[in-house]
Amino acid sequence: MNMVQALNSELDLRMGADDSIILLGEDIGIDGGVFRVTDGLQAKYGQERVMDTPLEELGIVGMAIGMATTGLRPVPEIQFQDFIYTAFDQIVNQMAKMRYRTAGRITVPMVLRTPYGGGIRGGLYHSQSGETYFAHTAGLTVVTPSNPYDAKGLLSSSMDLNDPVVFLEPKRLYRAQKADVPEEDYKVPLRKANLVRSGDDLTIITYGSMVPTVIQTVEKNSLDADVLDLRTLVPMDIDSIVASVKKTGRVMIVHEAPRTLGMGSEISAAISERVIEYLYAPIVRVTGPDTPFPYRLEEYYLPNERRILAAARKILDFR
Amino acid sequence: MNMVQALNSELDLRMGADDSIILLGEDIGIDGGVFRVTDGLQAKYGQERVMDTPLEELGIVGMAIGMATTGLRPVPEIQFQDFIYTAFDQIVNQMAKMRYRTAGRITVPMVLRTPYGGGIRGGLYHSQSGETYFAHTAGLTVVTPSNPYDAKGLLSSSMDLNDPVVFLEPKRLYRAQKADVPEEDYKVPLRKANLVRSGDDLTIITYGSMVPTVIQTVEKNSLDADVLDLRTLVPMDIDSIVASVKKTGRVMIVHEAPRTLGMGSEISAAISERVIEYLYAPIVRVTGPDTPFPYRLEEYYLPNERRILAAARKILDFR
Amino acid sequence: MTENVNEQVDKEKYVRAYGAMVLSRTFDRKIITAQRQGRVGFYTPTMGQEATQVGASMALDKDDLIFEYYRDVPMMIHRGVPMEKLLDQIMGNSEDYAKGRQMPSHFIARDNNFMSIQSPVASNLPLATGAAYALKYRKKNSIVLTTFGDGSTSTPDFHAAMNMAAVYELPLVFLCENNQWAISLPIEKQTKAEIWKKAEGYGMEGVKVDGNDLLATYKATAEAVRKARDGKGPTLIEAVSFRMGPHSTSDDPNKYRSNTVQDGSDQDPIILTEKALKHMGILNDSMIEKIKSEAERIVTEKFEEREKIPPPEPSTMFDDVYEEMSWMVKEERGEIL
Amino acid sequence: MTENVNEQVDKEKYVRAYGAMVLSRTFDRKIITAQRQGRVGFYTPTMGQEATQVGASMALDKDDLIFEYYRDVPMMIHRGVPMEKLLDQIMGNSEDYAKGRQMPSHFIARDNNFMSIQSPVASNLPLATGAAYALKYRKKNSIVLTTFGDGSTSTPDFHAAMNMAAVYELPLVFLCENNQWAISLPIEKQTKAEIWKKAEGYGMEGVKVDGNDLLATYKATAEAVRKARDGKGPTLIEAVSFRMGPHSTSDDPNKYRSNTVQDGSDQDPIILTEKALKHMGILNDSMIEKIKSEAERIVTEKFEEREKIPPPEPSTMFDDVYEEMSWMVKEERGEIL
Ligand SMILES: Cc1ncc(C[n+]2csc(CCOP(=O)(O)OP(=O)(O)O)c2C)c(N)n1
Ligand SMILES: Cc1ncc(C[n+]2csc(CCOP(=O)(O)OP(=O)(O)O)c2C)c(N)n1
Ligand SMILES: [Mg+2]
Ligand SMILES: [Mg+2]
Repeated sequence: MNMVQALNSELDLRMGADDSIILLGEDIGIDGGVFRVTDGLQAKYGQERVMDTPLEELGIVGMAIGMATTGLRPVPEIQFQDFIYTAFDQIVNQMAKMRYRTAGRITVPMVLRTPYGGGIRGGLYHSQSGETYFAHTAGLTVVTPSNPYDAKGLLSSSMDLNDPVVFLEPKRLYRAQKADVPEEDYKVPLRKANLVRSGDDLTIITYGSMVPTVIQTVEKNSLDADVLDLRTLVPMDIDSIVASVKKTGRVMIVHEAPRTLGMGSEISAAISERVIEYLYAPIVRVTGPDTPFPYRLEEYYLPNERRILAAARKILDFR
Repeated sequence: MNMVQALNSELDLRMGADDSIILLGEDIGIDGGVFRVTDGLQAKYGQERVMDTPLEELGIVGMAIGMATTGLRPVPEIQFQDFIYTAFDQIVNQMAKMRYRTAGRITVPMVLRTPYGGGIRGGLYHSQSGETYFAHTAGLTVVTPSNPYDAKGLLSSSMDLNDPVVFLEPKRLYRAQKADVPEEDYKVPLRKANLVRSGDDLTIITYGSMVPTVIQTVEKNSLDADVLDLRTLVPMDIDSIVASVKKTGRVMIVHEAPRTLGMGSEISAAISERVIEYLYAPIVRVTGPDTPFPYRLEEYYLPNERRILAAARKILDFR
Repeated sequence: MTENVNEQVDKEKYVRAYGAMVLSRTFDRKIITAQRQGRVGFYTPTMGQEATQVGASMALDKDDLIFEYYRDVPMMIHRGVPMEKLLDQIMGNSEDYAKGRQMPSHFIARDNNFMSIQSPVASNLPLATGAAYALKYRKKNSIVLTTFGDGSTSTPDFHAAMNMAAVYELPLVFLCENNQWAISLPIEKQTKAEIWKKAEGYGMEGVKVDGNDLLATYKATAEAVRKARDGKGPTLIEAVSFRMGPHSTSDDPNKYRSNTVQDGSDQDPIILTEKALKHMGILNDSMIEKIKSEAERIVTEKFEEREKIPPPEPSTMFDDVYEEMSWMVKEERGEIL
Repeated sequence: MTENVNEQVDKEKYVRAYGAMVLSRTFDRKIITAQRQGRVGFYTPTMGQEATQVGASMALDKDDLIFEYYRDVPMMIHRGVPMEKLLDQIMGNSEDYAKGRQMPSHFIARDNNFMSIQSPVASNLPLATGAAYALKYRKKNSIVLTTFGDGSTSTPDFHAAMNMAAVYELPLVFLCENNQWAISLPIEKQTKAEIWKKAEGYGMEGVKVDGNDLLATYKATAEAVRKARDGKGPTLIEAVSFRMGPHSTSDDPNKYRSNTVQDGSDQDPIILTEKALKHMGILNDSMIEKIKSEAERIVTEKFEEREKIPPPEPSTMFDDVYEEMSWMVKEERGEIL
């Protein structure tokens, strides 16, 4: 299955087993979603459970929160992450804070799915990687898969959680790879990073759409690197990060979001707070630049082999 | 003048000199603003220039952007920063990106003022420090003063800028100090940190409401520390930071916003990317915790002398 | 509307309603005084909206859900939320349902189906649509009521919720408590249309009612509730009253308004209700006296009782961010405590 | 409305209007074909909305400002935006006004007072209110037109802008191009009310017009524009047409709809306009032929010409984030180039 199929398969499985699951979003029903993640589900489960909503992200998210507070387990979709911001008040002030402000009397079990990132020639408004906006918000769990297997297993774990999850789907990878994905339900645990590849010289921390780019670069150039795929961005798996850094003493962080206050800043800060004495070299971030996302020049925006290698050289050659 | 008076004085001066300046917001006119920053201005400049708007932050910010694209220089107010998020799409996708998406053909000179931070017993929704949400957004300049003099001078520079500024006012300091503030217009430069105090053992980087707390702690305990008040959070003054870190080799960052992806993470990452070899100790962040902001227990939320000292000891005693 | 609501309900129901109004007013006065004395941090008085809220509350069943706003004390009292819990919230003490985390006036009473309050106005409305959807989906007989002010009709959330409710024909009653002010902004500057007329733009029925008239509000709400329960979709009710007090204890209305309604004057909903119920032979002066002095006694007693309760333990501040505490919060707790 | 618009304008005006419609349709066909051939990345065809847009455009003056949306090619052509610049935008080449930064269909033509396009639908509307406020404040004689689709009426931005415009009585015309679909969602599921009726809930005038009728749209817009210019406030116009093509080149409408209007059929606004103008004695067959073949020639020629223009220099990607480049961007530029 590719990632779209893996996600679709998980939604299908869970909806079949649990009638408290409701999908809602723009064009997710009869059209099956603009990326086809919900394809066929309305035909199977009906319009009541796979809702083609009006064009209001604020309403979609707010309505889902209301459902979640009253016993349902909604899985809303925002068509592109770039369009989530009219719902941002609902996300920050309602979804993230309901458990806290009611001392657990009301909870919001929901998975807010949305495709993010560049690489599909989407320009400023169909390419954003806004994970920071969610990751900075206490109360949210932020998850992003990097391959079809993880996508299905992480979605499954997210749907089990009794807290709100922002589930970021790297749209560039939707159809990029096929993998063996079990038909049945299985879990990939939250709050656990995946050590994708093991090495001694260097730790590369990444997630989502950048994972394949990093792996290819590492393999092609025979870098002897630990590659950590975070999977859950918040709360991130600090133990795995620290263990790897203690081993290698050299760290690179790769993501597509703009650098300033991108995930890389938190990872870097958390590392130097804990284990700076293990570091042989600066922690280097390879990221998108602090500009909006350009259309025609997007290949310059996205981190690539050349930039990862340049950073690796800088780190490995240090002192 | 206290900070409220300093801000009021600058708005008054500039409005008197330039009829393209329009203020708009909730309760800013006849009521003078819930914190009185715009007191008396509607009586002086009329309802057309000091607009009491309907209750819609999205409309306030969107309208201001539209004004700015057509020759005015609006200064909208959001009553509490906590309520800015319904306007977040306008901020991220319009205000921040207009210059870029039009290649400079349309620009957005505006200053979006809003009080932020805790310390006034406001609980979850009247105490937030959301600077990360703005600082992560390319195209925005994020400014925050820590005293009446800077407040006036930074507001003046912000109103001169041909780009959108998010001007965050630490509400706890509104009336906390009186200072000698010139009646006339003057500038405190943007993108420049202020070395508030000079020392050799330690660099403490902070801004906004935490500056007085840091200074008091440093003075009371005779810490031999550089204290840097960032003033502009983005683009921050990396040169001053690096210069100080090279001198002291020991860094603490203090802010009230939650730790994960707070400004401290970017400052820490930027330092360890550049001058890790100068560091004798881990970079330590003293911040608000990753929880919503509690009402009754807010004094536990805010960084205080005890926590700053504990961090200083940890840094100074390292190895 | 053919049935005569007046005849449906017995006297006791009205006496209880009036009692809740008086208790709420007494509570208001007490808290405002306590705030001036520094014994309470903040409060948004309800004075002037008692008839609206209690009238609406009378139309609800026990299982109906309410997505309320910060000015709904009369409704909470009428629905049986213990006065203790209101006070615990205002004081933010260790027995507060929400562990003292929220500012005063941000009540929650899940047991009475009050779904908790946020500060950003009207952002409860979209949640109400979701809850109403859930009730409809589960084929429950309950409905949802959501309340908000006149100023709140300008928000994005109002628009989003109204449209969703209409499109999905939800069992939902929107009760706009038009007290004619949003802090310092009078309703004429908030919008150029009458609020009840906004319903039509969503294909929804809109109703305007005198929110100072307990019986009229009850009747109008009962009708909307019946419609919702019968699967006939949502209604917007505009209940017009007047905010007699300041916006909150932080606010000085003298800065912006000259017209007011005095506590106890003959435009005061409590006085108006007294008159109406006396006219109907339901209340008399001695009952009124008794209800009022009983209210005084309860509020004073309870206030002093709850004031003695200590604040929450500092460690509680770190709970309930997630079901399972994150390592960051654990670490931060360690640094702070 | 007493004046007869038909008589006010001369034949040439209509011929030019029809010419813009044909040129736009020809452009649409060309770009769709080019997209299939991989010569263009993406496009949102305008087919079906030509009469609406050109009719509205006819009512505007040169100095009026337009906060447009992504489907407004006919209006841009009618207002004289050079075809070269439309193509440069679609190709994102180095001569694009916006340096190839935006996806195709996100035009800007500041010289013709088109104020640029964002993707989040309807978020141009609040900006339009601000611009209209500026014009009013400066006592200009110009007005603002803002355009958007039927789906866009559900957004927060629509609500915010409509309310602001009404409250401040702005010189602003809201033109809702109701093409009956928002991607796959038909208008009946978008809202339970007619769009023009939404105006009343803001205290604004709402008007419904047949958006396939060039003259009717012109007339309705002219009336709204006159009102705005005379300081009589905003109007919402609902112009009903039909989205003949797919939502965009990425979309397959066969998945969700069976009813369509065929290019060239007698429900097609171009055919309808031809009929009307022939009937009025303004057009004849040979003129039509000439206009069409001329359009073909221009579009083909220009397309080939602009296709040869190279992409922007990579370094341009780092400009225009701020007036003065930040050190972060400088540093990142250094790493990337
Ligand atoms: C989104 C948002 N903006 C601003 C505020 C600040 N504020 C609190 S109440 C209020 C006025 C609300 O007026 P209305 O809706 O009429 O309710 P009322 O207080 O009159 O009962 C304002 C502006 C807020 N709480 N939320
Ligand atoms: C806020 C937002 N949500 C979703 C989208 C994705 N999207 C692009 S166009 C569109 C439909 C718009 O429909 P309508 O307003 O009727 O305009 P039309 O395309 O029919 O001309 C959607 C959902 C978007 N661009 N912006
Ligand atoms: Mg009100
Ligand atoms: Mg449409």
